[in-house]
Amino acid sequence: MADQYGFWRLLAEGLRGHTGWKPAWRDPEPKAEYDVIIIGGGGHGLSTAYYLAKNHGITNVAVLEKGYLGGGNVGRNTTIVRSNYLHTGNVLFYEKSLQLWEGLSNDLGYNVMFSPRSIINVFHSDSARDADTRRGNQMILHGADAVLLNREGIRREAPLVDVDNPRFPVYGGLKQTRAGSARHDAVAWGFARGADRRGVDLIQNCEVTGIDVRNGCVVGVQTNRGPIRAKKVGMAVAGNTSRVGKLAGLPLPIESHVLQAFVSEGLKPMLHNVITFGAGHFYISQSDKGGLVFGASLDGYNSYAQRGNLPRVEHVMEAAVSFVPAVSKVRMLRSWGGVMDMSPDGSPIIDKTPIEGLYLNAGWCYGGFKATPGSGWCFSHLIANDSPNHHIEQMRLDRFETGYVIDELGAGAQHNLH
Amino acid sequence: MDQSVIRSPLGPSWTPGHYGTVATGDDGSAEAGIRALHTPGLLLVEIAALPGKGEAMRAAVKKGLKLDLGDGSPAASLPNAVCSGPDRCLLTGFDLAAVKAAVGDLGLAVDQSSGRVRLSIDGADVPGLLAKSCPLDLAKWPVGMSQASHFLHIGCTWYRRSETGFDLYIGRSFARSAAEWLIESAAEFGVEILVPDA
Amino acid sequence: MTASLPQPMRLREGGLINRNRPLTFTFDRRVYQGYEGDSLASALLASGVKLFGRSFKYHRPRGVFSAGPEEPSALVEIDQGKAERDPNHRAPMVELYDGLETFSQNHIGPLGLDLMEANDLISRFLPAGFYYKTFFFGGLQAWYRFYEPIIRRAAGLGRPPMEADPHHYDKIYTFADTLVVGGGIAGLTTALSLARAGQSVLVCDERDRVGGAALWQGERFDGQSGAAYGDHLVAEIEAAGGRVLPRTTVFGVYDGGIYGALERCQDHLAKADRRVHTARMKYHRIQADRVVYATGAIERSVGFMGNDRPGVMLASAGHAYLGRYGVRVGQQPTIFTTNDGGYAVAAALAATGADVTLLDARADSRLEAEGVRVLRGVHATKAHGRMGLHRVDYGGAQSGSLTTDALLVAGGWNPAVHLTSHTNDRRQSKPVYDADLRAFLPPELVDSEAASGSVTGALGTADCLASAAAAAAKFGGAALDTPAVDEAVAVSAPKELWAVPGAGQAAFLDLQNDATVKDVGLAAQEGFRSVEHMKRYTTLGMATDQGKTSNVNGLALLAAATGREISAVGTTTFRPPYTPVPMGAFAGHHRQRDYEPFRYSPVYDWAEANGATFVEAGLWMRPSWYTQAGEADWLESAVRETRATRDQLGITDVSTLGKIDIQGPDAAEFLNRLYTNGWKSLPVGKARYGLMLREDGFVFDDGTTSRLAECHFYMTTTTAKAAAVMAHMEFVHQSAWPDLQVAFASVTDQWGGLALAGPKSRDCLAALFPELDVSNDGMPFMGVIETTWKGHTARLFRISFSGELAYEVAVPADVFDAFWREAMAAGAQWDITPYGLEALNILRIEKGHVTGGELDGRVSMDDVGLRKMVSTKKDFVGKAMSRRTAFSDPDRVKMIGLVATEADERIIGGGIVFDSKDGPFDHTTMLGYVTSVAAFSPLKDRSIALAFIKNAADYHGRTLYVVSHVHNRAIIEVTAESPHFYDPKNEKVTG
Amino acid sequence: MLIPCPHCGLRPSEEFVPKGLAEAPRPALGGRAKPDGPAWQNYLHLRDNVADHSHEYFHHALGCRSWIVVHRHTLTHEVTGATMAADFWKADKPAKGAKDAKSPTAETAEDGQ
Ligand SMILES: Cc1cc2nc3c(=O)[nH]c(=O)nc-3n(C[C@H](O)[C@H](O)[C@H](O)COP(=O)(O)OP(=O)(O)OC[C@H]3O[C@@H](n4cnc5c(N)ncnc54)[C@H](O)[C@@H]3O)c2cc1C
Ligand SMILES: NC(=O)c1ccc[n+]([C@@H]2O[C@H](COP(=O)([O-])OP(=O)(O)OC[C@H]3O[C@@H](n4cnc5c(N)ncnc54)[C@H](O)[C@@H]3O)[C@@H](O)[C@H]2O)c1
Ligand SMILES: Cc1cc2nc3c(=O)[nH]c(=O)nc-3n(C[C@H](O)[C@H](O)[C@H](O)COP(=O)(O)O)c2cc1C
Ligand SMILES: [Zn+2]
Repeated sequence: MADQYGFWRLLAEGLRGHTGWKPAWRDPEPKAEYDVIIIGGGGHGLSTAYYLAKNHGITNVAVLEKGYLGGGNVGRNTTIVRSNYLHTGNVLFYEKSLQLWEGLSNDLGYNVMFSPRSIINVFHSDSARDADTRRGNQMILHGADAVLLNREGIRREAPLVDVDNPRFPVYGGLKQTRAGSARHDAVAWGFARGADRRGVDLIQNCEVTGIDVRNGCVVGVQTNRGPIRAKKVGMAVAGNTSRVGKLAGLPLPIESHVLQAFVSEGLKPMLHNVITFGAGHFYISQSDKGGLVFGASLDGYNSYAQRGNLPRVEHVMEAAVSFVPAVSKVRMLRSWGGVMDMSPDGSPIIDKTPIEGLYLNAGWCYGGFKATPGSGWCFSHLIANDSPNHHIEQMRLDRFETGYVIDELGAGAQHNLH
Repeated sequence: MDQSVIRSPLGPSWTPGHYGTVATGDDGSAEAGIRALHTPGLLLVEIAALPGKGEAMRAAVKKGLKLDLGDGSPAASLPNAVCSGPDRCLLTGFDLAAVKAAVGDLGLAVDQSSGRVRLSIDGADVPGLLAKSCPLDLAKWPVGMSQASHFLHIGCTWYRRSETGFDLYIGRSFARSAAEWLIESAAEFGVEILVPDA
Repeated sequence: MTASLPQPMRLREGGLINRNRPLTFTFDRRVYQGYEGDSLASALLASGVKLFGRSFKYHRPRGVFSAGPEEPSALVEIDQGKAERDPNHRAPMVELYDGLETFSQNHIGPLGLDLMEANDLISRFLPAGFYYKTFFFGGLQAWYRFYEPIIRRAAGLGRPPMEADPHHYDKIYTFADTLVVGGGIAGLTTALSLARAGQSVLVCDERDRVGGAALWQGERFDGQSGAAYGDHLVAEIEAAGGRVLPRTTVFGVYDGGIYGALERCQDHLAKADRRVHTARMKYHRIQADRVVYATGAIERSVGFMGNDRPGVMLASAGHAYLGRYGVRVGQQPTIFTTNDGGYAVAAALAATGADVTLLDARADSRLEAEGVRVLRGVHATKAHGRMGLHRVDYGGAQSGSLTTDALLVAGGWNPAVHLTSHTNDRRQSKPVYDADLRAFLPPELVDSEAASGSVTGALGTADCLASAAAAAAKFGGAALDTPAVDEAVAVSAPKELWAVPGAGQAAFLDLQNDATVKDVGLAAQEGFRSVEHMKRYTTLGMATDQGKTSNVNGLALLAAATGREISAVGTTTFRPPYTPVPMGAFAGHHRQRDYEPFRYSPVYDWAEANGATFVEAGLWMRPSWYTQAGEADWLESAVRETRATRDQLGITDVSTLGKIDIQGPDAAEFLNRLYTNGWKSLPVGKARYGLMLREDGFVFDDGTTSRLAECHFYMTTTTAKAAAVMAHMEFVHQSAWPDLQVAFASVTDQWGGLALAGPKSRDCLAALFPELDVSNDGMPFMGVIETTWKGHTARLFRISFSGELAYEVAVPADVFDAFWREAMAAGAQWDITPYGLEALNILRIEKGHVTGGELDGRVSMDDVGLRKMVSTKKDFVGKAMSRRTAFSDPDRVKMIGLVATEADERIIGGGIVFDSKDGPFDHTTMLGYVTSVAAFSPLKDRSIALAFIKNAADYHGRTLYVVSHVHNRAIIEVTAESPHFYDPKNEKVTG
Repeated sequence: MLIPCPHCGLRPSEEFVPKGLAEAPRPALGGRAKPDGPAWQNYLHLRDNVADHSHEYFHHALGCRSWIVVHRHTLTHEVTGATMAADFWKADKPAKGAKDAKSPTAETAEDGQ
């Protein structure tokens, strides 16, 4: 393909004043009909379209995005990529996704800056160590990697962590070496460009306002840019799942909650790995630009606003300066929020719906960035074949009725506890 | 009751004396912006009405203990009867048996003499100290009103005794941390820990 | 004091500095002087310094660009040392003090010879987003090991502190009827009006001195200077009961009238003058019914080549350095203006004797300024001078070149609308573009908000005062006399000029992130048409200044490049904080040791004095074990404690258990609904073990509850779940069964509790309570006695967690320490041994009792073998959902006991259970996992464990293998058996 | 955010622990009768979850310990009132978004103090 990215191309364009770069994606008018419509131009929608085209040869596809591509959670998350889950239902899926991350830049011809700088999950008690041991073992049994670190290991790997914290002394940590972070925007843009080049129409400022169902089968959607017919429709709208689901009359087990994230001023390298703290529900890493990117748990109340409030901000900072005391003087530059589709067990749903031809990809809570390639891989398979691949067999919509929940935290059926 | 076996819940840092900034008063003597007091061994009983029995319970308390809890709202609190929730109150200075007798089968009465600690603070800088942890607006807090609120991430009950005098009721196991915090935060103004009356 | 150091750019008079107090400070180890009232920027400029730092991406030499918080370029590090150093301070905002030490940042080698400047030479190959397009040659490892480290080292500005912050911070709850953000003349005027109307008014201003632009603009109010008039307003506000906080930035607007503000209390003081007990900064969480935004406006620049050279700055900055600090930023300055405002600074500079040229981009302007050479219809095209400006080229109606040492750009004003749209979802709108003013104005304000002064788009001082009055009127302010204003400043909306024609790669918009006019064009060319895409692709506006001087130019250029109106492009989203806030300030006291309060047992001091090592458990500090002389490790201590308990007598502190006192005629019914088993038949004076489910049918918590009287129960919960159980009980009582005649209260802190366990526990109890009959008949298993100890209530329970004959005694916490000591004395004859959580754990695992390790929120009653606890006669919380299909799946893992085959091998907690040691070990072959381990069980003389496995019943007596891959693939051979290793028939506890 | 606790008056949100949407009434316990699965599924899991006025459970955990139902807009976060949970399912549910005369709102709670 002519419009490839790479070192030599950059050099050549530099010499001729960068006049040769083409748009990263087209800006097409919606067609009257597509084989598949994906609602939501976030990470999952875009990767689904990409893999529909790449893996399944389905290219008559439109991604409908109500705002700008990548403006949802994919563009506002703390970018942690890992597969350190406990339950089979999750590890099988997230490990597949992590494997896709490892080859993603080359596959897309777009540098998504996936950086396997490892994640360390710090624990503060013997029982937490046992729980993390079990998790590490489970990961390895499912093909992922895990290392158990003792205190000295933490001192060595993450010297700024206050191992001797008198309040929550650090006993050790579970490390996943292959985990890390990636550049959020690049992921959305890389998939978008990849899908576009395979013929997918990416349609921005196009909000789906209705889902047309005839005789139990989906036949198309209504949008603010007119109706569009489709044989199959996939929903990947993250925090807006309930609102879009309602367009098709689907009762869904989802609550929307806000999660805040923070970035500090850019600094020279300070933290190498991604670190998460059991006691404080707090995680922190440093981006390639030098900003410390960090966050913790939900504000807790139901929300569709992409912003949170001060109590959570204070809580996050308290955890930050307690566990990594050197950051106390570092200044917070910007804070924002994203709307999470919280499921009652904290795990995602990728499944068919009772409506034929309508497929659901939801419930990512605050863990769906790492899922971006895996989700597209599996969701596109589900849409193309009408049956799930083995990575998502447990991510069923009916599991709350049957009780086969995938409850990583053991927190029970309360959406905001996950 | 053998009083000699009672031990203060506050740790070694709660020792009478002056802490923090020393301001000099008009007469040249050292002056603290805050004075703090804790009296161990205080009798304290929590009462709570059964559903629908709030008014009846308050009538019974009025009769049996001569305490007028008014409508049972925080604003109707008394220095020795502090509302801590709907139809719920902390009584000080009464022993459990007397309270039980008064409340009868209208509600619950439990001894909290050991369960809650009362710290009293007073002084010109108390508003400054309170601003560091109490999320309540003193301007909208009349003297004589209690407020169930939080302090250091801990649930607590406050009572405003006077313009600058407040009682803090807090769970015993937290009291030592709270006392340490109080001394540290009051240091900016200077704090004097008083010796309780014998 | 050092001899006077030269300040060549300082004028003989003028400014709000105290010339009687010279201050000495350093920049990059060189010593300079300034005066009290100076900022670091003004003092360095006065001393003739032009070069302050290096930009983020291309490492271009940079000077001071502004005189305020919008500064993108002159960022410095203050202090040295791994803990002390504090990067990225904006030089115009740093107040000078004696002994201030500052350092430039982001260069390798000296500031003047930065090796990284190579980036600038190859900048044409590093356009916006270049990193997305390359660095994949060699795959993931090449990126991670080679390219990315280079990028990371180059990125970032300051050097971070690498040790704990030595300062402390306070959080302050602050209240006001009305918050006024900004203490310029407009804000102060509105504040005074409201204060006089009886409102409690709080004015916050982020500068060290209130007065805003009036401090330097030179206009007069009733003949007074702006500074004097500002002081007068402050005095009047305070006299009317208002408060004025300088050095306090309102950084964010939150829901419900909550505002975040940061007050800097110490940084401006010389180190010796800082007060030890006062916080470095105070974070105010302000609650106000109303807010007045009086945040002023921020000037913007124009894109042209070299507009980032040291010596190029905003016109308002040049004016402020002159007016506030008596510093003339150039002897031969050039003003480049798009509006009338540029004339005032030109005139003011000319009045100091400078040789001033003014380039007015407008051909039709008629304005003149005294002593100023004016070229009309002309714009700057290129500024020259790598380390300091020396020449500027211009073009337009005429072209040419000027020798100059300062170029002041007046590109127009952007009202500081940031805060007005922090909660933008509230009114669903962003700042609105006013095409006449060429500025974004605040969105429609809600009833509790008003705007005052130049933030509304008002241009002149008189207009600002009019808007101040209007803002006050909205909130019922009192009428004030308007001062007669002698405007020093001509004002007009600017000509539309975001970048001069032909501006390209070296024409900067975002000076810190080096985003250029050309980058914006490239973004548009590559399809990044949304303003948010453009921002992210070029990083324009994402630096420490958040684009205060650059965003509007960038989006206007994007509009032009994509053929849209500016209003259609819109702004990016304004987010808190307005200016960056140290993370420690939010934390206040809640840091490290004080992250959360500790909970102390009444016998904490005793335990500490007696060798206890503590562990955190639900905020409590609980003894893990008590070390005795000669013991090598915790296991030795714990095993000694376990043996002593099984053989003789152990004592442990159980004060941390949750305790709930439940009273009322429906108390038994209430318990019946909460617990899976029945409670109505429990006799008075008896305890019962109970299991609670969550509403989703999984096990929630367990504990014993005793019936003290017909309508009086005493419940215990686990330490970890105490708060959750209490909240759950309150929820179901209040939301589902509000009429149930029951009331309850947490008495966790009221009671201290100890357990006496072991064959001699009865003897010990008898010694403590000689008047009681504690024989097996007098006090059978699960019996409860209420009595007194030294006149204090004491509750005795015959219950056992250890599996031994055991009792728990609760006395009021106030006397618990004394009671504990007495128990120690009474038990001395049987060598009473205090035991901690580790021994407790061994004891309960031997007995097969479950705790949090087993009850992890995912197990059913069946899984832990507690089906027998379920009453079929009644409904209870969780019953319905526990009948879901998955709960009766034969594949569910169930609890089992494991015993290590080899005496010297430890089972590993979290290990995975297989039935073969040869593998394959994968998730399809695994049977289950280990939840709790006793590293050594004296009972079995080896390690034992509790585990959950599939088909548990089939494996009793069989050899299994515990595999832990994270322990170097350790494989431990074990034998499975019933989890009730010790005394399965319960003879000990009942005997 | 400020929450108008019917007992305590206007209080900062950090004193409260939110539990989620209060949309379906909690099914009654059924004595010996077979519990009703679908009703529980509806109560525990399924949500309307509107971007609009809504009702949510909050626990005034660091305060008077009442469970209350807060009337709040999930998009704007505007709080229009609160009801004691004990009363919420008893009476006719207040219309979403309507200022509830019985409960203190941002304005009236203050007067109550
Ligand atoms: C602060 C924060 C931190 C996080 N941290 C992490 C992390 O560290 N690691 C991790 O793995 N995950 C993290 N997550 C979660 C992760 O970001 C999300 O789970 C994931 O991005 C969701 O998938 P998505 O990218 O498809 O969603 P989105 O990017 O939100 O995409 C959904 C898209 O659907 C569009 N849409 C909605 N309704 C309609 C409609 N009617 N018509 C058309 N389009 C519509 C939206 O505009 C949006 O663009 C975090 C999330 C947040 C907010
Ligand atoms: N031509 C113009 O558009 C223009 C521009 C600037 C100033 N002025 C002149 O300024 C004067 C009145 O202006 P004004 O009072 O509106 O503005 P101002 O600039 O004088 O004052 C605004 C004040 O708000 C403070 N501030 C801004 N954001 C803040 C925040 N988040 N927290 C705390 N403080 C904050 C600033 O420090 C400043 O002191 C008039 O004389 C007017 O002529 C005019
Ligand atoms: C990983 C990550 C790093 C970020 N780094 C910066 C940064 O350095 N500077 C900045 O201004 N914003 C940064 N942001 C925040 C974005 O500017 C923006 O706030 C966020 O994507 C949410 O979008 P919104 O604020 O437009 O709603 C970062 C965001 C993410 C997810
Ligand atoms: Zn309350």
